[in-house]
Amino acid sequence: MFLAKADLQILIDRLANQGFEVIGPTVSQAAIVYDRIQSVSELPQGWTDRQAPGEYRLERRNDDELFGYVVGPHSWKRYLFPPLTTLSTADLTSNGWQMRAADDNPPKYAFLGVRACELAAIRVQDRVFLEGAYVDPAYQRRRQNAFIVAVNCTQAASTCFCTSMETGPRCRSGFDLALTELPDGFEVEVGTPAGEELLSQLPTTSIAEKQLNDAEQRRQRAVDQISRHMDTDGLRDLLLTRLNHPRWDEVAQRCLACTNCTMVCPTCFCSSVEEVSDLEGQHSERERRWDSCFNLDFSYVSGGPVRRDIRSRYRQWLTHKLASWIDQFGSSGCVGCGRCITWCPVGIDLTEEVAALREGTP
Amino acid sequence: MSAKPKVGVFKFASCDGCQLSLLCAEDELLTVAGKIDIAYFLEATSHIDEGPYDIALVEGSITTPADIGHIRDIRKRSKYLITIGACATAGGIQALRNWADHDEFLRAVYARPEYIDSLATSTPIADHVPVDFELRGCPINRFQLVEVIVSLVNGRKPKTPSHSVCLDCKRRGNVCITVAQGVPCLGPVTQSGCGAICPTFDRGCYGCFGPAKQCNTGSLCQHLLAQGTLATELVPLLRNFNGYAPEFRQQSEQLVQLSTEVL
Amino acid sequence: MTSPQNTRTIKVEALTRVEGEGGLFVRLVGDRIEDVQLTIFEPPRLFEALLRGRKLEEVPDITARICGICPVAYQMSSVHALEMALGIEITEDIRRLRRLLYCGEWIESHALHVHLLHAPDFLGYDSGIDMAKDFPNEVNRGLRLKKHGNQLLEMLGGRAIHPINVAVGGFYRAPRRDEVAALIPDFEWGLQAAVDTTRWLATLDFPDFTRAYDMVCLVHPDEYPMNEGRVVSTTGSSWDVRDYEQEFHEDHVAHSTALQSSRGERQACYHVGPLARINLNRDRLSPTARRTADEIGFETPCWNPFRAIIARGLELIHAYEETLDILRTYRPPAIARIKYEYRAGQGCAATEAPRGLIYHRYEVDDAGLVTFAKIVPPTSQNQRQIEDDLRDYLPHILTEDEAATARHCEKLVRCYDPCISCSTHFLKLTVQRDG
Amino acid sequence: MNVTCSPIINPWVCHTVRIQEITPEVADVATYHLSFDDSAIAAAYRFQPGQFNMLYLPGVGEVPISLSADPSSSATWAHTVRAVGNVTHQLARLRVGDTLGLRGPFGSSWPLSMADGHDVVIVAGGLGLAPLRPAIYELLRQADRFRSLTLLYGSRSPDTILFEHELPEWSQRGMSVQLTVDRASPDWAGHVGVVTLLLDRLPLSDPQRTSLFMCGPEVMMRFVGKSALARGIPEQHIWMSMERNMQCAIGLCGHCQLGPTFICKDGPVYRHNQLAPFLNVEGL
Ligand SMILES: Cc1cc2nc3c(=O)[nH]c(=O)nc-3n(C[C@H](O)[C@H](O)[C@H](O)COP(=O)(O)OP(=O)(O)OC[C@H]3O[C@@H](n4cnc5c(N)ncnc54)[C@H](O)[C@@H]3O)c2cc1C
Ligand code: SF4
Ligand code: SF4
Ligand code: SF4
Repeated sequence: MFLAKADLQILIDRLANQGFEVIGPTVSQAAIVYDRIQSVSELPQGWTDRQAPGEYRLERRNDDELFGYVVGPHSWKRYLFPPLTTLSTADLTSNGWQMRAADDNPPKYAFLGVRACELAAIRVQDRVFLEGAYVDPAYQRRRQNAFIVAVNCTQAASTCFCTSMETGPRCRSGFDLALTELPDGFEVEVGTPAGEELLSQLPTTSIAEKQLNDAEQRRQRAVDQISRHMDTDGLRDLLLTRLNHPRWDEVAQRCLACTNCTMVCPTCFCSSVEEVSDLEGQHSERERRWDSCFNLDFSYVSGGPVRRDIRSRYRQWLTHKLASWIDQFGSSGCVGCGRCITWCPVGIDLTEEVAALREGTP
Repeated sequence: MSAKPKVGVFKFASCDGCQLSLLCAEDELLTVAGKIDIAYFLEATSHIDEGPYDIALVEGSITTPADIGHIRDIRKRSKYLITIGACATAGGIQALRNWADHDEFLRAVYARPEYIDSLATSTPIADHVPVDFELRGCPINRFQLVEVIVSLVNGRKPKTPSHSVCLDCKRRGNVCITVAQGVPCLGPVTQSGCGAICPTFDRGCYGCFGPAKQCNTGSLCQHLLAQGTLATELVPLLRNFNGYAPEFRQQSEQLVQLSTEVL
Repeated sequence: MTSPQNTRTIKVEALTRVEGEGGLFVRLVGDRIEDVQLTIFEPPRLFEALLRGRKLEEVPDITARICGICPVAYQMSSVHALEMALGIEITEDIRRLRRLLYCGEWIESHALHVHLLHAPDFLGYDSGIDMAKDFPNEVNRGLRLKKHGNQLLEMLGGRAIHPINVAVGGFYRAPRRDEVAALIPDFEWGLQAAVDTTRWLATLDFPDFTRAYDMVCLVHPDEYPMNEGRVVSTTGSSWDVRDYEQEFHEDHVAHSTALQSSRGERQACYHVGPLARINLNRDRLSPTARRTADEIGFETPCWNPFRAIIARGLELIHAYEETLDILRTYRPPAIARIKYEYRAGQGCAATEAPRGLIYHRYEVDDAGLVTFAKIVPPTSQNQRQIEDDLRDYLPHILTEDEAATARHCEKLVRCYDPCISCSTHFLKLTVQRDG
Repeated sequence: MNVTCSPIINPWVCHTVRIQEITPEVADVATYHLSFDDSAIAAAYRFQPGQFNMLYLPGVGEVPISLSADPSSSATWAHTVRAVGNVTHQLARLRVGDTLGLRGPFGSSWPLSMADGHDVVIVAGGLGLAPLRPAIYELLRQADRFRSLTLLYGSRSPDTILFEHELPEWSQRGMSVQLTVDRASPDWAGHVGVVTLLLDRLPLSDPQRTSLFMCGPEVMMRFVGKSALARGIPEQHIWMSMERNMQCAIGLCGHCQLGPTFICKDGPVYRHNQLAPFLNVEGL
């Protein structure tokens, strides 16, 4: 189906009318971030991004495409797995401590502009939070109501390597609706009955052959632009048997253990739970906060941290992401979005690290 | 600790901002004051108790010969000594004199420098007496201060997070300003505690909470130099409120050496 | 030489409820006052020296650290002075945001001093915390007002102590409209609360003590002075800020208090602070502040230093009302920070810190580095005045009970809300501890 | 995009438990006997030897602690805890009647049935005896299923021997109990040295049909594992219990990873060969 550019606002309005809080790309602090939007005018129209290891620049396009860029520093995990979540509360009563689940009434989210690698990342987090022995209620509440409007990439950044991870750039499943941007509108694909239902309320027309071809060409352009590659062949075994490879020492010289890579990664899910209590000792809350395996105290046990140096922490991150994840959740923890490469302040590139780890003997 | 621990608040060379943080905890002040016996706090009360103290909060750095005796005396009279703020934990901004000609500094400010009795260095409290806990920041975070006091009152060991400013910055949803705008930022090597306010206001962190544990300042500086930041910009960035903290000090001295070698 | 029997000394080893550490030393021979010294044991931190060679952008961050109670005063004075050196004209929007920030500091500082530091003197308590037992409403109101000041500083400056958002040329980031609007309800409550506080302050018992002061502050044709104006004295003279140093001098004297300020040929002492401001600017107070001043019968010019506490109350009202005005009409400015090129030059500025006039002068080179800095904080200007006041006040209060005398002296010192850390950069250390 | 999920049962929320009894054990170690306030929960609560609970002291924090008493008891549940940090010290300050929070049980257990017909050797170091005690009760109860039962227990010094008063009874009921201490006191007549030495000296009639369960400091387990392998005990019959920082106990926080596993769900009890490649890697 074809949706005219001018009618995208109707899609946003429809979602809002159905009680969704629409989250989409918008420009803030010199980057494209995901924030609440009400109007098409808040989208980064005519903007694009240039990305390289440790570098991101927002630049003007010479057209006014609405989705003419790739992924930025935010990911949808910010909404599904918020940086701060109150899990439970405890109150001291005459009957001792009484614990209960914290009130949690998240909005119904509609995500506009989810890319293929991000669909894959959401899928990865679903396996973590929903498909194990225990379900995380906070994630579940946000996830089960989320409406997803995907957007197919029509270009790639130098840091993208979704083709290596087989997650993109084409959106294949995991969306309610998927758009491919054309000069005057969108090719719309339906992924679910809910998507179908919403689409039926929009002023769409059937799509012309030429437009279909154009859309396909644009999607192919993204594929063609992908230059980065990670060889995943036998990667799990390779990494888990090269735990003493000299490359870990080398990367530890550069890594700041600053946590940026884990914060921007759409699949990283590590957290810590902290006590937030009143001064009188009558009321306390358990607050879950994003944490990172790069932190020294992350592995603290009485007696001291287990991962005492940056080398062991970088190794934990990379081996978890690319190897142990497969044992734990049945897929790689990396979807090839390239965020950790761009947003590493010193430009450490995991694909380069993997290549180096393949070299030499363990 | 006894029912109501005696707390003393002491000051050396400093701006008073850190002890003021306690008075700035408006919502908590009276509750906290009810749990402790404020035995010595010149800024807040005329009631003076010579101790001994269960908890001593020490602000400021050591800059005069008299300070040395005074801090030793406080240490003797205190069970648990906490240094508060960058002056006390790292020497503060006044530690810039440590790299300068002190007499020339005195002459620059005073018409009659001979009246001034001050040391050539500004040094952290821990260089002079054992310190039980350090609360970082220029100024400290008042919530951390309240948390530390309440922990001690309840017989717990105080804890403050040791991770980098970046973690808080990203939790807040900020965009990294180094990566997106090329602005040098010390966030990756600075200990959290402020809530990442500078990047939230579109400016680089200048490290006022001091070096994070195991921070890799060398790598950050090398990268910034490679990206075109000048050593002459990096040195003052490292040499400010926590400039004399070992990790920042070593790095700035290396940079100075590097740039003089180049010249 | 007088025999030791006739010599008495009255000492306040450590002044309390003031910012920074200092003491008081009085030597009497018989009933004659031999010497009065406000002694300072604050070690010098040498700011003017360490500023040299620093990038001018760092100056507001570094000078803020002179004082944790009034960092904004240092930031405002330094950016204005540097902007003069660079030839930057700031926009009206930036100017208003700066006033807003200053209001935050005035509210924070005045609310603290009035409720927690000075009121206990009038009511006979050791501290505001002790006073809270019998005056819970007043102390809690004070804490709430103080908190508003802090909230304003945090919203606009990033944090209350040593704000991080002040830049040469403006602000690193202008606040969003929603951030600004969120404060309005609290400030509406606070305006009324500030009026209540001032009414309450007016009911305190004031010593009957007046002096013929030379009071000095900024005067601006159409606003209550904060960030700019001419330097004006109650004696009728006035100066352009650029001529400040020709009239006002700093001397490094041999006894404990060095580098005091004095005025003119005669090296006379002068008085800066809220009383000076009210005396010279009453008709530019905000409407509610003016109305309250009339209602409580606050007469100006007021020459009783103890009544400065009421002047602070009135300024609190003013700051609230001005804040509300700015908050309500706020629109994010198109430019938050004005771009500039480096050039060699010098600039100076005087602004009104909560405690009074503060003066900065800098010289910068064409690489943007500071080559010279001079900073004159309010307390150094008041220091000689305080000693002079004490000399005059002592005969009224001298009794055998030295502790009581000392308490009276301290109460007078606190009228100036002295900020000793500020003055440190020029005060001497050694204390003459006995006669 | 709707995803179908199981109904929300919140695994983060603790039940209220009450301290019924506190048994001081050795210096800084006590056993806390807890009961649930809600009898329905008590009735439903079952655990296997080797599993642990999260104990929660509001305002202080939550920590993983093994269950240390008889799994067949259904009135109270015991935890033997050493005061080492904030939560455990605060726990040590509580009295009988005080309440706290509890979630659990979590984790894997000692697979006693896999030792059917075997010589069973239990090796414990220090507080490591606590998570093994429920297994010992179970083994003693079903003693006829096993060829022999041996406990090798190493303690720092004679006065830190845990459950000392119970040891004679265990011996009486047919378990060979051997003790060793790192540092002897003048009146100590027993072995001195690391617990591995006891294992090295233990006669094994049929190593192939021997099962070994161990818990103690990681270095101890590394050496015991080596020694057991050297003595011919097959890898798949050697079991160990591990510890790491734990924030959630339900596989969601990432803290307790060890190699490719999560200690909270794949452990704490592991078969030796699950961990063998990782045990000698520093900082995993
Ligand atoms: C599966 C398992 C079973 C355990 N069983 C027992 C037992 O039966 N008896 C016993 O005394 N101890 C046991 N421990 C260790 C116990 O959890 C720690 O001693 C306890 O967490 C220390 O908490 P703290 O707050 O007192 O110490 P602190 O040193 O203040 O620790 C702060 C925080 O770090 C984490 N932490 C510290 N040490 C450990 C540790 N060793 N393991 C996991 N997290 C840690 C916790 O989150 C703790 O709250 C067990 C640990 C695990 C993982
Ligand atoms: S590891 Fe890096 S490339 Fe992979 S999903 Fe995470 S951020 Fe993207
Ligand atoms: S890899 Fe880069 S982003 Fe990640 S912790 Fe290291 S320095 Fe930070
Ligand atoms: S971001 Fe850095 S400089 Fe700014 S307040 Fe925080 S620690 Fe201080």
